[in-house]
Amino acid sequence: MKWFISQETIKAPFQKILEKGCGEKVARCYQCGKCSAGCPMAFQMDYLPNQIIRMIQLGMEKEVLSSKTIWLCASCFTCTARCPREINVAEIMDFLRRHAYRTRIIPSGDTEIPLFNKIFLRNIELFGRLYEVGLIGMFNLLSGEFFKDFTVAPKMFLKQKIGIFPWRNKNAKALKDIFRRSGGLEKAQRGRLLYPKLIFLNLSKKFIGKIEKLK
Amino acid sequence: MKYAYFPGCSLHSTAREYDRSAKEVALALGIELAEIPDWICCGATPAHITMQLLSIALPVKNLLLAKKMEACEVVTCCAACFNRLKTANKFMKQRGEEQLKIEKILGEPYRGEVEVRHFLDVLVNVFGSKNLETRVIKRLKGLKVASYYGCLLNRLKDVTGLDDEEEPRMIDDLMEVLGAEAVKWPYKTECCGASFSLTKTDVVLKLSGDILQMAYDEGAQAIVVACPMCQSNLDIRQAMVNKKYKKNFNMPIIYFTQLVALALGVEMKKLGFEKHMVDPRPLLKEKEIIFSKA
Amino acid sequence: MKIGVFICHCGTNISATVDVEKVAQVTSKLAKVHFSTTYLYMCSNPGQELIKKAIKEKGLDRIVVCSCSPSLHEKTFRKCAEEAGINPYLVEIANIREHCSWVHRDKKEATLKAIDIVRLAVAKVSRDKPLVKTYVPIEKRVLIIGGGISGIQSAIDIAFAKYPVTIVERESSIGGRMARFDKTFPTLDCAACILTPKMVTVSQSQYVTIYTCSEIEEVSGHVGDFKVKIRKRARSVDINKCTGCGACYAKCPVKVSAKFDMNLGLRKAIYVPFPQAVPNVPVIDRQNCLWFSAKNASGGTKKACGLCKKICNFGAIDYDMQDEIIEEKFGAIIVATGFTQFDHSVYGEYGYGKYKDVVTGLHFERMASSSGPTGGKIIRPSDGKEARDVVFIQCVGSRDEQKGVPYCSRICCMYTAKHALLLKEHNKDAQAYVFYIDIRAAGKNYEEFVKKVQDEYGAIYLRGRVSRIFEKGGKIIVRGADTLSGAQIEIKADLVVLATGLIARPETVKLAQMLHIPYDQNRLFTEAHPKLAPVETVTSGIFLTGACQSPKDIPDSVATASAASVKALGLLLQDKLEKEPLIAKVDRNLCSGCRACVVACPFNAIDMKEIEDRALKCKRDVAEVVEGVCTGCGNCTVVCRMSAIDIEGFSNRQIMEEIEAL
Amino acid sequence: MINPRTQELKNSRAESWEPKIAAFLCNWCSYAGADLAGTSRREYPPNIRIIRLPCSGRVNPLFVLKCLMDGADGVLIAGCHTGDCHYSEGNYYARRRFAILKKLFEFLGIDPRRFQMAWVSASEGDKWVKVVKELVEEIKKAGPILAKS
Repeated sequence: MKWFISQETIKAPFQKILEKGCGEKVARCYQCGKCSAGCPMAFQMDYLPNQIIRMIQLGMEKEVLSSKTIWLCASCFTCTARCPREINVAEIMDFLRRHAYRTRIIPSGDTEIPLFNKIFLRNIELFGRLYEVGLIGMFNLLSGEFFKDFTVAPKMFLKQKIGIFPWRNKNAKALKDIFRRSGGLEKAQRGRLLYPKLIFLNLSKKFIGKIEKLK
Repeated sequence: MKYAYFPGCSLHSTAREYDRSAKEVALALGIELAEIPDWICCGATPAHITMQLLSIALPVKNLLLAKKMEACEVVTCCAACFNRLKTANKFMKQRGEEQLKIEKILGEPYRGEVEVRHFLDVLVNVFGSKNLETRVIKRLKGLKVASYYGCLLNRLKDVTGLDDEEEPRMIDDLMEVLGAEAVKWPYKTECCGASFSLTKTDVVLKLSGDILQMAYDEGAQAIVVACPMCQSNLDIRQAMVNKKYKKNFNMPIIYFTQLVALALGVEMKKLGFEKHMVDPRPLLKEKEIIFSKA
Repeated sequence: MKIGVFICHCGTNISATVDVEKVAQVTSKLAKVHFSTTYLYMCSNPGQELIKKAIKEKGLDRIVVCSCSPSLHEKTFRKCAEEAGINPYLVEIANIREHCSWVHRDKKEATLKAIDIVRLAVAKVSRDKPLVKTYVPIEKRVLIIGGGISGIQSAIDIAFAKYPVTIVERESSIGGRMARFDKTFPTLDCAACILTPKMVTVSQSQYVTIYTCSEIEEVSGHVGDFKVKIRKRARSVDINKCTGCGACYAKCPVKVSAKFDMNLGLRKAIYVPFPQAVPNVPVIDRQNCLWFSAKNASGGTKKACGLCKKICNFGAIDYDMQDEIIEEKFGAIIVATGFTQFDHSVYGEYGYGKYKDVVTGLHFERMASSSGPTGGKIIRPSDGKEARDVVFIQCVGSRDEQKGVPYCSRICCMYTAKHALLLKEHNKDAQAYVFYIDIRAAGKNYEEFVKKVQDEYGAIYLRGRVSRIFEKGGKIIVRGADTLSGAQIEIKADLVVLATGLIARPETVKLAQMLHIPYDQNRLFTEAHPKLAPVETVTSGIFLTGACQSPKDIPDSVATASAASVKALGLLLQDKLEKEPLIAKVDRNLCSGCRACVVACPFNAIDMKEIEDRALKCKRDVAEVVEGVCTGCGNCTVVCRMSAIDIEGFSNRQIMEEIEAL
Repeated sequence: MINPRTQELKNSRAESWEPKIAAFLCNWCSYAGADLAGTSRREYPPNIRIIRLPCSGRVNPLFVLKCLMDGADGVLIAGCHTGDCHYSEGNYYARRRFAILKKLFEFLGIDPRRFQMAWVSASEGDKWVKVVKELVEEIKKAGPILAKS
């Protein structure tokens, strides 16, 4: 990667938006790497958490938002708990994901997680409480993994771990309002909860993968 | 002792046995749990990843419902719900623009009047381990368990304020009160992958596999948990871990409430052991904690 | 009254944000101000000449210098005024740099504020009174608190100039931290070999008195005349009779873990901490000694041991020895109390200090020492086996605002490199892994030393902090990161050595309050000026050396020790000591003799004196200030209901005048 | 503080009013702390006028009254932290006098926000800046004092 640094890139609004959005000052980070050292998901990441912070310091907005790392954060808060500079790294990751949704920069590789979050929230908006069958069905359909967890599901039904019918929310309207208003105040692009580009990317990737396997 | 009870989505589906056993424990100890009517999902991890205001508004909505019940304390069993409720409550105790936005979204004022507690906290700190010890009828002798706290129960400390972030002792001490042996192991607060169960199953298998391996190596016969997400990752995914990593784990993942209930002499049938993917009953029988007749 | 106002540009330090010409113009119009001018550097020689010239030519009788903080140049300008023939106490400083130009950005606002500051100073100077300096005698002896390498070096330097010096050391031997080290970086001198000659020099000098097992109890007085109470704890061994033969500790039946060896080895209940101890006289650890525990346990009915007393041919053992309080007077005090190690048990992720095989650098030093508890073997304290894979973690407690201290402890990079080298020297099969954030090797031959450790001794340096340490299967699992390769690192180690930072000793606050010297938020003593007065404190006559001021390595400690002794000697060389006349003064006519000031004075500097009142034709008591004792704090002025007592230089009229000028 | 010109003065000063605050600083801790803020170039509002004293215990309650009567909108006393006084106990005297004086002010109907005390050591340049910023904010809220006609 080559990155041209100038006053413009360093003073880009990204850092200010970040500071306002999550109250964390990334400039405080002195790159000790303790966050990366303890991260349970780091082995899957394309950039380590400390590298993400560094990239923010250098103003690399697009690169950060399209990284896999921000979506792979499990929000376990290990990094935050141990950071010697008292930076809430997990909160920064949260912010980056919210910002990615807002700016609609989609990670180049894995799209399942951004998709899942949106399906999950849509599920809550519709039913008030999590409706597992709906969630899993919808997710499998849109992510292109139609038969994922097909062996587990029947057992779950038998053991009454998941119900077939959703719970009926008596206050459906109030709930809808909460979603609508928070979405509006946060400019969360809620209308495009499940935008086609994301789904298309996912499906095509899965199919290409399958075809390559066949070869 | 009367509490508003917030079960959370998991306890009404994948973790029914947790819900049931918690209620049994409460009944046996005279702790009254009144379920919040028409509670809604707390938003879990996807909410705070997607919309910050929503991730506060959903838990606060539930706290408002609890406030209407005239309850001053809400109890939940789910570590994830606990963390979200506690975070939201702490957030609302401050005053600023963001808090006003939340009140606007909900159409009602809220200033963090209701306190949030985890059922473990109620049991250990409010009811008291000492009191509990006197009520134990069936000591869980010979049972060696690894107590697994996961991420969300104790992190961050200034949010949950429950126990130590790195070396929590609450469940360990509770197990020792019940007569079981809590093994020393380093993975008490390692992450199991939690919310990636569906999206990144491979990762969850690796992380859960590591945890199971560590518990096995340190001599545990079962893992005790206080979080339905941890339980489902370690229990439901255990067969897949065995398949993928060619292991033979047969490690029951038991909720602490189930063990407390057993020790208090609650009938085994009421505790939903049959719902576990890895059946804990053979182990409990072997240790003569339950008998086949029961 | 003709007041002159002199405004300094301080290069651009002041003039960049304060329009100095405007300040001069406005202030020249103030009442009583006769002359006002600006200059680029008022403190420079030409600047001072300018002031002198103006005083003479314009006939000024008091001046205001508008420049930096009075702590920097008040003395300069007082002297300048004196040379020009006006009383040095008719000078006031208007601080328009630290309190104005450096803290504001807006030129208009800053200029207005500067004018106000000058107005205040003009108001004050108009009420200044000419004062005469007083002189006090000097007690020509120096007290050194702490007998580590800093204290020893200071004592040697002062004794060389043939002035008497006293070392007060808490432990039973001088030597301090350095006595525990094996080798020293970067030259790998043996610490004992270079320290012992100095310890012997000190002990043999006729000018040096050493009080071991002793602590400072109370300090009063002031520069030239400090009165110090020293508590000499009962050693239970008569230092004059003991020959250091060692028969007593050879026979003592009690074994306890040795603090000097970081509890890695054992010592007896009567012991010398290390073979080269000075004085080479044992001490009885009364907590563990059988004679004392028997006496305390059952009122003397249990059979007491008493073996050491029996064996001693010189009758040096004295079980009945009591603590002793010594009172002495000193002209100057050098504080050399050193540091303590950061306690890593606050780190849950590193096992709360519970893992036996996770040790600190000082443990490593004792293990590496051939006269140490392991005879120079680097072992795992848990099972005594030799350590092969050793992980070193730097910045433990240092540079950590969450759990430790914010500063860099300065020496850990170097001592860790030294440890990595020593490890390889002691065990050819061993491998060192060093987790670091930055390598700070700024010192003569320091960087070369680190490079040598990396190149020739094969130490693997990993750039990153460690997030978690835990035990598994008899090994210590270390989870860190290497941010240079972007990889998580996991090492199965035999031994983990934490480079714990240097922090202030917990008792420093108590000592600072006794000595009236300031300390910072990290409880390190504060020097008078970070660059220009690094070994002085704001309390004159008290000097700092070594790590009690900030973390220092041995070369720096020795350098500051010599610097502090030069400062102390400079003081002792004076015949008598100049004292600022800014002290309390009583107007006998107004004093009603109520004694409120006598009670309020923190220094007992006010006595009552009977005088003959001629107006009332009777005798009455009035307050009188003891000039040598008064420090000029001004607490007496507030309690005086007659306003009879006042502080010269900060008098009620001066302050009121300032307030009116607000 | 009653004055016939109260309202008039209020109006005339309202738009561009900036509070003027008198600060009594002890020479050893707080004055040095304020110096440190300067040396480290920490910016703070220019409303404060510093009067150097040997010790916070030198502050006579009369000084404070005089400041408020002469048109200062607020008064600050800053000294060494408790226990750290260069003169052993001067700041304890100051603290006691402050407590009583503050009570008296409340009784007199003077906004207690106008009179404050802070502990700033020689190494706390940052704290000094914080103290000044907060004080200026508070006094701004309290509004102009209207004693001086």
